[in-house]
Amino acid sequence: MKTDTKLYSLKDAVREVKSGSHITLGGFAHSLAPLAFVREMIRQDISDLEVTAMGEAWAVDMLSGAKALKKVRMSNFMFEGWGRCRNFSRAVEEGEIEVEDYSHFGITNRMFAGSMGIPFIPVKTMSGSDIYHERSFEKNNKFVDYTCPFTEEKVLLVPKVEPDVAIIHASRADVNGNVQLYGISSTLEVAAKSAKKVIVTVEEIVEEEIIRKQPELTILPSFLVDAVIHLPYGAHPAGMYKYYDYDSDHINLYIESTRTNEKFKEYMEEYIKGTENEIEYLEKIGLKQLLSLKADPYYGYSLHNRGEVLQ
Amino acid sequence: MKTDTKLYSLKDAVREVKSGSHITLGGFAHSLAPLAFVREMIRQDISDLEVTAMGEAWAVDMLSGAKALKKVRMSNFMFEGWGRCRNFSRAVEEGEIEVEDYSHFGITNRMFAGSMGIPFIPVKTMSGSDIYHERSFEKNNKFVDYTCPFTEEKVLLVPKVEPDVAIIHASRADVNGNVQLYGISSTLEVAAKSAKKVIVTVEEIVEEEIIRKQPELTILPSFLVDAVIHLPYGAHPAGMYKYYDYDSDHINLYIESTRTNEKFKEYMEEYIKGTENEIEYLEKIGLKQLLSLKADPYYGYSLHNRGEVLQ
Amino acid sequence: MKQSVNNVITADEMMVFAASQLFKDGDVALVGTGLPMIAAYAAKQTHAPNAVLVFESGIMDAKASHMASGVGDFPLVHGAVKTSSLFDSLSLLQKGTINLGFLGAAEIDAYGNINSTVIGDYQTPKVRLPGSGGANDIASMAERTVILVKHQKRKFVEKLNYLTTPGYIDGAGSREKYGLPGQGPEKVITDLGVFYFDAATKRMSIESLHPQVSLEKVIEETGFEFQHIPEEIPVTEMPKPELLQTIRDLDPDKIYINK
Amino acid sequence: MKQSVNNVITADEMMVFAASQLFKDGDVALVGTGLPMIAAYAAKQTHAPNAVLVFESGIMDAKASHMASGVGDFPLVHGAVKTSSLFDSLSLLQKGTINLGFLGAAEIDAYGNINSTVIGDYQTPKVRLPGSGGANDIASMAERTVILVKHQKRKFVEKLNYLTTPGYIDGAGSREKYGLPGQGPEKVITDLGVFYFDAATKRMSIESLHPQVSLEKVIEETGFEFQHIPEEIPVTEMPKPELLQTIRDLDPDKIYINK
Repeated sequence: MKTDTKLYSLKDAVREVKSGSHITLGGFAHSLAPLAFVREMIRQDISDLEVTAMGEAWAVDMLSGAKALKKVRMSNFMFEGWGRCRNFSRAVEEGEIEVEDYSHFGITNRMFAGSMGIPFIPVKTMSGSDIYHERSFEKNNKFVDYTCPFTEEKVLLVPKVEPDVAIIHASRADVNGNVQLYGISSTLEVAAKSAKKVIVTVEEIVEEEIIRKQPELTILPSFLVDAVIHLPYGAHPAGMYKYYDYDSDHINLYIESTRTNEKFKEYMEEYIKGTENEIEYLEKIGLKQLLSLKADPYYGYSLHNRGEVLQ
Repeated sequence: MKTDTKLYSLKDAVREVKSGSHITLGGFAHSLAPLAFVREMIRQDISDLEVTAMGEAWAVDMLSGAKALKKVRMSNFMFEGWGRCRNFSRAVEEGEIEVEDYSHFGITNRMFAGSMGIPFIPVKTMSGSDIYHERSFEKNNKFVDYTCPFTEEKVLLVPKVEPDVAIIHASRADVNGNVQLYGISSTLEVAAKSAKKVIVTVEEIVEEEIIRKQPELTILPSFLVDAVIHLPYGAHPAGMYKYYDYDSDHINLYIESTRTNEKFKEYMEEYIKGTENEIEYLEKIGLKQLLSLKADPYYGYSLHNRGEVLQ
Repeated sequence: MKQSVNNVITADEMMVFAASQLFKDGDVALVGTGLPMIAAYAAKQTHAPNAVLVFESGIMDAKASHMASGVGDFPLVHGAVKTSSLFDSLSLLQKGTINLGFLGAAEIDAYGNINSTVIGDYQTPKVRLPGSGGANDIASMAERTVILVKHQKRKFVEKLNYLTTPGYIDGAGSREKYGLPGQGPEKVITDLGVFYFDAATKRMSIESLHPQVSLEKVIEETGFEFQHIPEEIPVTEMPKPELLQTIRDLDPDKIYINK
Repeated sequence: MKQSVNNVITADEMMVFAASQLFKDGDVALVGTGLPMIAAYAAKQTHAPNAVLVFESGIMDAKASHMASGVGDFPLVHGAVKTSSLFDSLSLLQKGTINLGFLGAAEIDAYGNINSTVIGDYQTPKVRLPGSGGANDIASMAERTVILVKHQKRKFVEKLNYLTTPGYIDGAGSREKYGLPGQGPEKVITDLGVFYFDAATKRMSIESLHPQVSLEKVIEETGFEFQHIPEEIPVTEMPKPELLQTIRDLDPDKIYINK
C-alpha cells in the first residue's frame, strides 16, 4: 500500500511482483543479494518467473529451489568457494527451467542497452562460441551478426532487455527513494535502470539531508526507484560491505540442504515458510551469530575467520 | 621527461602534445577547464590541432584566439552568462576553423563508443535536423541511418572517436596517476577513456593511501592515465568545486579582450606569452584576487557575489 | 528576502508563471538556468512538489544553495542527490526517464524548429552561434518540450538559417519519419503570449496573449503566419498574488527575472 | 607470517610461479581469486611492480587487506583505488585497456577452447555447470590469456560438450573469422607442465613439464594428441627460494595453495 513516501512494508512490496513476471535481481558472489525479499517471495508463492541475471547465484538458487522459475537468461551461477548452485542446476537438469546462456558482458550489455533506451548495442564478445551457436528460447532475438559500416569490424548486436521489475539490495536510502551504496556496484545500476519498476531493500533509512551530503555514494536517484523497504540483514546469508560479512556457517547449512529437493524443502520449511517474517528469520539465525558477522568499521567486514592481515 | 612516477612538469607534458594532433579537453561552463595547460600550449606555439569537444568553451576559445585550431568536432561553445565564444566564432566566420556540429549527446556518444572499444553506437537524437543533413569534414563518417533488426526502430549509428590526447583538469591525484574528482564529471571520464593518451592536471597531489580511502571519488585509475601535473588554480579563470570559484573579474577582462583579434593578441601577450610559467600568471592575477575566490569549505564555492542563501 | 508586493506583473514573471503551470507533479525535467529554472522551483513549491530537476552536466535532483549562474554551477552541485556525468543525464533522456525539457531559441519557425548554430550559410557563416548543446537532444528525445523565447520578428522567422533543434520539422509525420522518440514541442511561451501547435498541420497557433498585449503587436513581431488565431483571443491566466510573490522570492537578487 | 622454508615445491606452487612469470610490468590483468590472484601478487612483488589487478565485480587496482574468497569479496573492495561496476571492468577489457586475463576450465580441448556450461546436451543437460561468467569475455577480448587447469583426462578432452569460451575454435583463422579482438590463449599451465599452441595449427603442444613429471603421465591424462612434443622435453623453470617463500607468504593460511 503506497504511502506518502516510497517506503513499503516487505509484504506489500512483494505483492507488487506478480507471478509470471520478468524480474532481475541484485547480488554478486556472497554480497548484495536481496534475500530477505526473495524469502518473502517464496512465502507468498510467487511463481512462473522469467529471470534476467548476470551472476546473482543466491537469489536464483533460492527461487529455483522454491520452483518459482520458468525461464532464465543468464551468464554464471556459482557459490564461490562452495561450488555449483545445486537447486538451479537440478531444476535445469530436470527440465523445469529453460535457460539461455550469455557471457557476463553479453547479458550486461543487454541490460545496458535497456538502461540507455537504445534497441541494441554492439559487442565484441561471445562470437564463435556455443553461446553464439546454441539458441534456446531467445532464438533470433539473441543477437545478430553485423559488420560495422565505418570500420568493417565484425560485431554482434545484442538487443536491449527491459525486465518488469528489478529487485536490489543496497546500503541505505531516504524515504523518497534516493539510494546509496558502499563499495562495488556489480550490475545493480544497469539492472535497475533497465527495468520498468525498481524495488530497493536497504540496510538503513536515512534523512534526505544525509544523502545530499555524500552524493558520490548515490547509485539511484529517487526518480528511478518505485519502492524502498527497510530490511537490516536483508542480504543474509550473503553480506553487505561496511555492514556485515557473509555467514559461512549458514552458507554451509544452506549448501548442504541443496543436495536434494527433499532436503531443500526441509530448509525452506524451517527458515523461510516456517518464519512469518524477517525478524523471525533473523531470530532463527540468532543474535550471537549476527553479532559475530558485524563489520569491523575500518575494514568493512568481520575479522572472524579472515586469517592474517596481508598488509 | 618521464620520471619513476607519472608526475611531469607542465613544460615537459605540453611538449608531448604535437602540433597537428587530435585532442580533446575537459571543461564544463566555468569549471573543470584545463587552462593552465592550454596557456602553456599557447606559450609553446602548439598549432594545427584537431579538437573533439562537447561544450569545453574555455579551452577552445583560448586556442582559437591563439590560432591553434584547424578542425573542430563540437556541440556547443558558449560562455554561460557572458554569451558567444568570440575568438572561436570569429575564427569560424573567417574560415580558419572547419567545424562539424553534433548535439551534446551525439558527440558524447562518439566518445563513449571510443571509450568502450566498440566501432559505433546507436542513438535516437540528431535525426531530421541540419546536424544530420549538413556534413562538413566528416562526410559519411558522421553517421549512418539504421533500422534495428529486433524492433525496427530507426536509429542513427555514430562511429567511435579516439583522440590522440585527452587533457583534463581534476581535483587531486597520486603520483601514480590515480585521479579523483569532487562534484560532476561532465564528459571527463568518457573523454579520457576514449583517448590514446591521457594527461591530467590537478589541484593537489596526495598519497596513494588517501586515494584508496575514498575510492568512490576516483574518476580514473592510474592505468588510464599517462601523465599527472600539479597545477593549483589550474582552471583559472574557471573554477574548481571545493577549491575556488570562477573569477568573474578576469572573465570580464577576457571576454572584453575577445572582441577583436588585436585585443586578444594584447591579452595573450600580457597574460600568456608574457608570463614564463603559471606562477607568473597567478602573480599577475594577484594573491588578493585568488584568495577572494577560495571556496567556502561547506558550500564548495566562494560566497563573494553569490547573493542570498536560498535555503 | 521578501520584497514589497508590486501587483504589476512583468513579462518575465508571466513567462515563468506560464512555464511553471506546465509542470506535472512527478515530472523529471531537464532544465537550463534562467527562467526555466525559476519556473521549475515555483512549480516544486506549489503544485508539483515531487518534480525533479536534472541538469545536463550530471546534477541529479538539484537543491540550489544560492542562485546558479549556469547548468554546472557549484550551488547546484552542492546539495544535489547525485553528482554524475553528462552521458548519464542525457542517457536518462534517451531512455524516457527524463520526460520534460525546456528550450530557448535564437531563431524559431512556424513548426517549432529552432536555430542556434549559424546565421548565413553553414559552411561559410556570417555569424557562428554557440551550437546545439543539449537542445537537439531534448527536442529529439524528451516526451514533452516547452520553448521559452523572447518574441521578436528577427527570431520568429519563416525560414531558419539552420535547423539545429527539431520541432515538427516539415509538419505532421516528420518526427515519425526520422524516428524521434519525443512528442515535439507542446507550447511556446514568449513575453507576448502562449502558443500551441495545430494538431493537423503542426504549425504554430495562438493560445492566449498576455494582459495588455495586442494581436497586432504579436503579428508584427512574428515573421510567419499563425495556423490558427482564435476569434476571441483568451488572456493568459495570471498567477495569484502569493504565487507571484513565490516567483519573486525565488530570484531575490533579480539575476534572471526583472533584471 | 613467515613459514619454515620447505624446499620441496608443490604442484600449486609450480603453477603459481609459472603463471607469475607471464606478467609483464605494467600489465593490467583481469584476475580471478585463487591461484591467478596469488600469481599476480607474486609478480607485483617481484618483476612486475606496476602490474594492476582488476576484478570483474568493479574492483580497480585491488590491494587485498586479507585473503579474498571471491572476486567481489570485501578484502578486495577495502583499499581498492576505485570501486566501480562490472560493466565498467568488462568495458575496459573490450577497449583493450585490460590486456591480460586468466581462465580456469571444467573441460578443455586441443585448441584451448573451454567448456564450463553443461555436460551432455545443452537443451537437456546431464549436468548443468555454472556457465561462462566473464570467461568468454576474457577469452574473446583480452589481448593475452593464460589458462590454469588441473591436468586430468576427464578435463583434457577431444570434443567439448559445449564451447563456452573460445580458444582457437577450429584452428588457425577461426578467431579472425568471428572478429574476436584477443590473440587467443598464450599458455596452458597445469599441475603437470606448461603448454603452448602451435603457430600453424593452433593445437596444444608441450613446452615443458614440471620436475618429476613423466611424458607418459601427461599423455595418460590428456584426451587428445599434442601437436608437438619436443624431442628432449625441457623441465619447467623453478622459482628461486626467496620467490618460493614470497609465494608461500602470500597465502599464509593456505587457502588456495597447498591446502
